[in-house]
Amino acid sequence: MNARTAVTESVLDAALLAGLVEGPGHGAVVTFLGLVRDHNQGRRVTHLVYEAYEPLAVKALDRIVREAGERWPSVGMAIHHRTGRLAIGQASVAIAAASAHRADAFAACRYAIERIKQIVPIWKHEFFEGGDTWIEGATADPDDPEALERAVRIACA
Amino acid sequence: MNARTAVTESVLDAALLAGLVEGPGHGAVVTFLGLVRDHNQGRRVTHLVYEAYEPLAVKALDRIVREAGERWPSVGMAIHHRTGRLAIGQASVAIAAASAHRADAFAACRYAIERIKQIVPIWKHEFFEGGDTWIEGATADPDDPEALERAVRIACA
Amino acid sequence: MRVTVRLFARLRELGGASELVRNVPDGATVSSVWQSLVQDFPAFADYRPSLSCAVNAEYAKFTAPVSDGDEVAFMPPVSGG
Amino acid sequence: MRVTVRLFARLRELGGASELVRNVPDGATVSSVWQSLVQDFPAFADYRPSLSCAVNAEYAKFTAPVSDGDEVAFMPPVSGG
Repeated sequence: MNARTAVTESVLDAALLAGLVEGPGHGAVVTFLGLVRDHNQGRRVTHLVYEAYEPLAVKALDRIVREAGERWPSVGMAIHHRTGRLAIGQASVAIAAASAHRADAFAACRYAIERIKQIVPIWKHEFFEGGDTWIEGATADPDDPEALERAVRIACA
Repeated sequence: MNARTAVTESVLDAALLAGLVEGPGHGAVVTFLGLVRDHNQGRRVTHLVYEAYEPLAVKALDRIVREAGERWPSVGMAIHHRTGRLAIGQASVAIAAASAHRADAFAACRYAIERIKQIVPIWKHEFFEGGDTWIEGATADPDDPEALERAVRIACA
Repeated sequence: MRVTVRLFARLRELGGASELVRNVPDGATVSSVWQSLVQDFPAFADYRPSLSCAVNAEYAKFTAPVSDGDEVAFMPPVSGG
Repeated sequence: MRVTVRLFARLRELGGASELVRNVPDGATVSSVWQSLVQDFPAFADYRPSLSCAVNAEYAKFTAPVSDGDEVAFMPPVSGG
């Protein structure tokens, strides 16, 4: 799986993503892994199941990579998101951002995870002791300027 | 090499560091890799050689991990720094920071790299086309409150 | 004309299917497709304010027209990451 | 008494050695060890404002006393990362 963006049922590999984006002019690579936590809002989580609208999710990841490249031109970025059943401690999303200088790599990586939560059509079904619930986060609207500005503000803070 | 902090001549492995710090309560792991760039201040770099005062360097890395743990109590952190000759694209430093929520993992990881550049007794000998030079950055003083505050400000911005 | 409706997450569970084929009149929009679904699945109604939609795997507005053979997706708030 | 002096990076190159054994008088401090080095290696003098020092692999102040057998390290500005 050597595409820079992917939605996959396979185990994620941040080092593989870093290898896809590193170049000889890069001095920094920042990776982010989102992990399944054993608790959420006071509930004891047993596992998660992620569902995606896969073709649109890949396009949304591509869009985030493109947005990051426009804002931080030296940045190379890759994002893989996992679907299916995930146990505690497993990674649901992996991001790698490489750039000449570390500030841009940190900012672009942070930007990506904020945008993923805003616009990528993926849903988290949480199973906990005593029940289960669909997590509903953000109404996806890739053209919402306020959401984009919020992601930029968090990334560049 | 399963210590959370190390100064080593071996190839660095960010995934190994992430594995050392991840726990079931962690929802995020951020890793940073510093890479050898092919250019610096207009010079075409051919390779670097890193030298360390190893016992003090390990203690300084331990101190950074401790400082991060005090500021972000949920954060688990590991840092390995490489020494010896490094080719373009190789990693000189690897940091992993895991925490319940992503904001802390990003902040702690960024804090660590800023502090490394301030207080860890390691030196970079740059070899470029036409010569070589020792890079001299910061006067190391772990108790300098202004340096620490600068690292916190960059990390928490 | 016929469109394929895609449903996700809790909307899929409320609708009892991830995919439905619906007959819609000429001139239908995403909005009118949704309204016809709400008639069959009253529980859907609550989702309108937080809903996103796509036509042929591209985000679309509710005012977008749909054509014969289109895939129309309705998406509750996302929670990836 | 005798102390081992450790030098690093450009200071090591200027000094021609990574380690030197020096005889110092009783009551010597890190600062007086440094001053005795500068007498032998005048090029060291420029480093004083940007220098860090350590005694037995712990950061120390220049006013710190040194004891027989101590390892005293002098460090130019660091550049790890």
